[in-house]
Amino acid sequence: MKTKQEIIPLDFEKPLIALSKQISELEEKTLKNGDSKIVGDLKNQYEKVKGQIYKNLSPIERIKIARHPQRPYPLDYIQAISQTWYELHGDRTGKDDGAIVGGLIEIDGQTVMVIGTQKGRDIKENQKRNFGMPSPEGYRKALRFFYHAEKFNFPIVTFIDTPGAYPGLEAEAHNQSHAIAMNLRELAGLTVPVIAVVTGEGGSGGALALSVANRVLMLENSVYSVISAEGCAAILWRTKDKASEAASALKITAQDLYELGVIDEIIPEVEGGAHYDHKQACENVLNSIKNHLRELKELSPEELKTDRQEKFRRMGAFSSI
Amino acid sequence: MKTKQEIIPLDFEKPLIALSKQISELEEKTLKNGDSKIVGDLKNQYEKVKGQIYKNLSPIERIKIARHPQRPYPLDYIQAISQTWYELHGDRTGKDDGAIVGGLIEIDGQTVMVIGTQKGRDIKENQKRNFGMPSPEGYRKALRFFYHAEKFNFPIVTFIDTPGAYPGLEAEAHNQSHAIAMNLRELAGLTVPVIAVVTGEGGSGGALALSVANRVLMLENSVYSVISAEGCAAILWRTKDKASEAASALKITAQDLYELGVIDEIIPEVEGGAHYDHKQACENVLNSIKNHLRELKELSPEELKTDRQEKFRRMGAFSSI
Amino acid sequence: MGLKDFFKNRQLKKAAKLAANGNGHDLKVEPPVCDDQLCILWTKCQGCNELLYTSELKKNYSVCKHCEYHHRLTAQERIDLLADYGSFLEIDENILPGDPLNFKDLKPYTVRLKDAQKTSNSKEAIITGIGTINNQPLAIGAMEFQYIGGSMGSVVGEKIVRLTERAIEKRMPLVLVSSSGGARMHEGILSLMQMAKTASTLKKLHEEKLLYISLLTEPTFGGVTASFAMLGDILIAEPQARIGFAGRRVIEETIKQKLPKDFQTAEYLLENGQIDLVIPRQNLKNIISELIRLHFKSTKLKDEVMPFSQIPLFARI
Amino acid sequence: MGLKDFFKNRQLKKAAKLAANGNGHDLKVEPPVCDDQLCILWTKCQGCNELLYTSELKKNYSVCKHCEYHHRLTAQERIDLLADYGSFLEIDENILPGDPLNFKDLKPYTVRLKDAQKTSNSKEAIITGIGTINNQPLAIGAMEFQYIGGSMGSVVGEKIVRLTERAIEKRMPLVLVSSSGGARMHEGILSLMQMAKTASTLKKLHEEKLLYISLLTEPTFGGVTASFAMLGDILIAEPQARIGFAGRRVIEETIKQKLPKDFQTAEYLLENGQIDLVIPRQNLKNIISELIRLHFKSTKLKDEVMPFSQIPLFARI
Ligand SMILES: [Zn+2]
Ligand SMILES: [Zn+2]
Repeated sequence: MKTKQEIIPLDFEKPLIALSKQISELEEKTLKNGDSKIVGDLKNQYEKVKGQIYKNLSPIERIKIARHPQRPYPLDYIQAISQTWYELHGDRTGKDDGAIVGGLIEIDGQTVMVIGTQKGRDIKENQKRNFGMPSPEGYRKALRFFYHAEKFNFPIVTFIDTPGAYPGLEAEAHNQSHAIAMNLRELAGLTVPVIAVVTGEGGSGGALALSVANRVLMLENSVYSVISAEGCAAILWRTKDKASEAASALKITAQDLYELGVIDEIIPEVEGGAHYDHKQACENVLNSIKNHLRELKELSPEELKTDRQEKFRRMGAFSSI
Repeated sequence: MKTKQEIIPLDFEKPLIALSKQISELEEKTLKNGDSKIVGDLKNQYEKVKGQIYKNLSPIERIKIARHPQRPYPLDYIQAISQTWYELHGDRTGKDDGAIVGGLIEIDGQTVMVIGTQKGRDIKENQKRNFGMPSPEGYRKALRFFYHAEKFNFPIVTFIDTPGAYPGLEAEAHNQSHAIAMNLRELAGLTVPVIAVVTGEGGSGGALALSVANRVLMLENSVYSVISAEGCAAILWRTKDKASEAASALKITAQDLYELGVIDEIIPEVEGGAHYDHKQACENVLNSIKNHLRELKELSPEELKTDRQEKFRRMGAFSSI
Repeated sequence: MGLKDFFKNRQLKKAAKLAANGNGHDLKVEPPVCDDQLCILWTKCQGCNELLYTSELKKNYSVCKHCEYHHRLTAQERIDLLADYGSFLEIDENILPGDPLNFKDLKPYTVRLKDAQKTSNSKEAIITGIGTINNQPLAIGAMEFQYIGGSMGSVVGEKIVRLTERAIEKRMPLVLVSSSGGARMHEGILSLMQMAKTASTLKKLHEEKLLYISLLTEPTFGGVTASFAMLGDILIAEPQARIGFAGRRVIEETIKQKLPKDFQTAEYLLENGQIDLVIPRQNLKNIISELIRLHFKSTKLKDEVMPFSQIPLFARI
Repeated sequence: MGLKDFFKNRQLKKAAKLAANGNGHDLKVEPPVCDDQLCILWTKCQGCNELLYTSELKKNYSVCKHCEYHHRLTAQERIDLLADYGSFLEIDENILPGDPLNFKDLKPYTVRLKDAQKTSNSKEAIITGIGTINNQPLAIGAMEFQYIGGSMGSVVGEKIVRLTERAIEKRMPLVLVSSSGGARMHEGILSLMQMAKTASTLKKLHEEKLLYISLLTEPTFGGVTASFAMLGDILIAEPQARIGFAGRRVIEETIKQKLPKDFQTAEYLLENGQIDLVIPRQNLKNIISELIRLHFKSTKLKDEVMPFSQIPLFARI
């Protein structure tokens, strides 16, 4: 994603494409005719439509942005926010899961262990990255990085963009459940700062396994959910066509989750989504991480651990007679 | 090995077999003839030959006894020395290696974590046990048991009878080296008593991975070596036929290792080897373990750890100018 | 319509009804065959289809005497199976579900909750409390699959956490019996958070060096397996119980191939190194009790905690 | 006899001679082609068989400019590669091998030791010491494969342990460069014990939260891989280096099948999740130095140890 690419439009953006095309055509004509009033009107209309579309994005539209193939992926953020980047590899027991990346970067002169799920940009890379769906070995690779960070007192920053943990034969045979459960438990016990950033799709347990953090941040158009909208619709509405309804009911947007008290901050994106401006997205993410790191630096190791445990201890809604 | 089986003789025991047969034949005759002088002489000769054979066992003969297919195996000891026996299973990540067994027993009213390598008695069992050659998953299963014991303050007793760690494609792919190395390091860090008992073959790193113990005990006819006699002969003498020379040169018997200061006690066997009397072997092993457990009970957790680390710190022979 | 057809028909109707309740995974819902006067006497075995005397089946721990199929137990039956008679004291029974998302699919969540309470005769998908097992104290929780597929929402998470905290406070062993389709999606992200919440509290228990035995029963899937259920010091499953992360259908759709028949059974998990033991139901109590005895002896020695016999167990609940 | 044949002939003779020295594993011994006046100018690449100017090859870190084959370095060359010029101070150079077993095969061990000292121009199979890497202190050890196949006997173990203890004492990072056929069988069980001895001391280093980088080079096998070499916080290998537990021939004999060509190469290990990085030789120093910089910044912050710049490094050796 280094060269400037043309942005692939999403379906709900089509009115804008049409308008934009109309404007271009008219502008060409008006250069000859000298009449620019209509162009001006169209441009105003464009801005109005744009505002309507982007200010009122529905949850299912957010999902589409979150899954946009040109959206910045964890490795894009990692490489943009630090000059230093030493990727580390492997679970030490038989696999280097490409769906999980991790290594060392520097933020504010401090060494940081960074871990992310990673999708591929093309078929070949997706073979390696398994479309961002980690295997148990990937979670164990991440666990190894957690322990490394704990040993050397490195803060941990995770980037999450995954449809979920891989549901496969080998993944079950190698105990996907245990791999995820161990990460939940061990993240809860760390004495270093942990910050999780949901950058795209936060897919259920597969996302949570990297997100038991002191601070959980979400990009404005990212989503985070217990089940995919399609999966939920198929089960509860008995048809995948109701994904939009399910997306709304599940409360999966950054705004929803912020209001539910599950996340700590919404990181803004440019209008239309982070894929329109990678640089701005990376800058916003870096600034947010820096702020949280500075705040967490004030806590002692024991306080960091307690803070994280108490944060998740409070999660839930119930009544008690 | 519950029913009384006929003992399969080893090659160096053949003179005894011949004599014994002669005696039986003569005894049958003498019952008729009344002349028992010759039988008495033969019996004296038998005892003399027997003494000569068993008192002067060469290292290669010890190896043969150590590998005797009727020798008691770790599970035989485990089940004999404790009424309680809860076997636990699995490395939690994809395999339950049959070459490693482990679980909970009671000794002197104390819960003990027991771990052993295990050979099979027949072809079918050997498929499961892989002839007692553990895979990396087996060592990780053992490591899980070490941690379990550490958590619950259980002393650890290991029983070793293995040709060595399995040299296979998958074993390498799953990082046999790392699995062994981790066990060496983590055993060294435990704060519970660790006792290792070499009951048969102590095969190189594959045996050591269960033997970084406060006390290392060896059955009288067991062997413990950096390389198999055959392997050593093939490399240094360039022929496996020199296994006997290699066995002698390598100093692999309990007596040799005791003199080298590498092991702490030799547990006696009945004449001919433990396979002649399982019950006695188990009794001797239990008594020895009990004594060492009682002694180690006097040490604090920190002392237990230091004791083990210093024990291995001292190993080695070199000169320092 | 013969008796068998009659049962089958009932079963299908019931299955359809339960499926509408929805649990997060594609488990075949096996309704209890007996739920009214007509079939109180007889129960059809879900393993071999034999008709069994209900009273005999119950006496045999709901295990079929022909095929040893372990029929699902209610949470209360599970407690009765493991805790000494009369020893169990339920805690936190008045923690009740809310509807934080105002969730509504074909039916509002609040209605589903009421239905579930009625169907399962249980206030939520778990019962927790304190009791003894062969005279040794324990903190125990058992899930109720009949309650929205045993799904884990905020109440299940909170009750497990409170039980765990109590186990820590009283230095008791913890036993959790799981039976669940996974997270309760009607509570959205909050149900997902229960995974982190329970695992996080179990980290404390772990650091306190207290024993946690997890008993996995038919079926245990999704966010329950991938959190507290897999974090036991010792993992035990009942024979033939299906246990996994993703459901069979999801996996088959993903990998486009049929899975082996024994995939995700207790026996498969044992073979694949994922659990310690597969124990038939009739032996469960004694084996769990023995494991507790073996572990608590030594913990006492090391940490010099008060011996269990001296803890005034029910006095301070 | 052309030049190529001449080299080949020499190579074979040398190989036979070295093989007689014996190392515990079935590695193809690759002797240095240049060892006398006749071939000082030229070296034949062991990767692509090209003839290379020796001086040019050395300047390129003994990496072939045609095929990038990384020729084996001596321990001293390795130190020179990684430690800043003039900074290295050898320690424990006078720990010398004994013959605890009075070992004799076709030749006495004592004779082998003398031969090895001559062949390798080294007192034992490892050099250890203290130095700096891009001005940061480090404890470093490098193995000498020419010395009985870099085999680990009592001296190697003792020197690694003393180096590790010094790293702990001075709170320095530890870098060990391995190249070994495994344990030194001529010292019998005592060579095996060096695995436990080094691993045990590395446990202390680990608990002290000090960085240990293990660099695995062609070839690293057996008891060396299965002890200290695999215990690094970060594991780095040189391209194409063969690293494993059992030797290829032993495995092929055991499993009765041919192994893939890339089996046990650095690249294979990376693919199989066993190492962190494969780094070409010319980048090694800077990357190791960067990794040390990244780790020691934070350790200081947490443990408030004396900053490295203030440690009078050589003053207290
Ligand atoms: Zn049945
Ligand atoms: Zn070349």
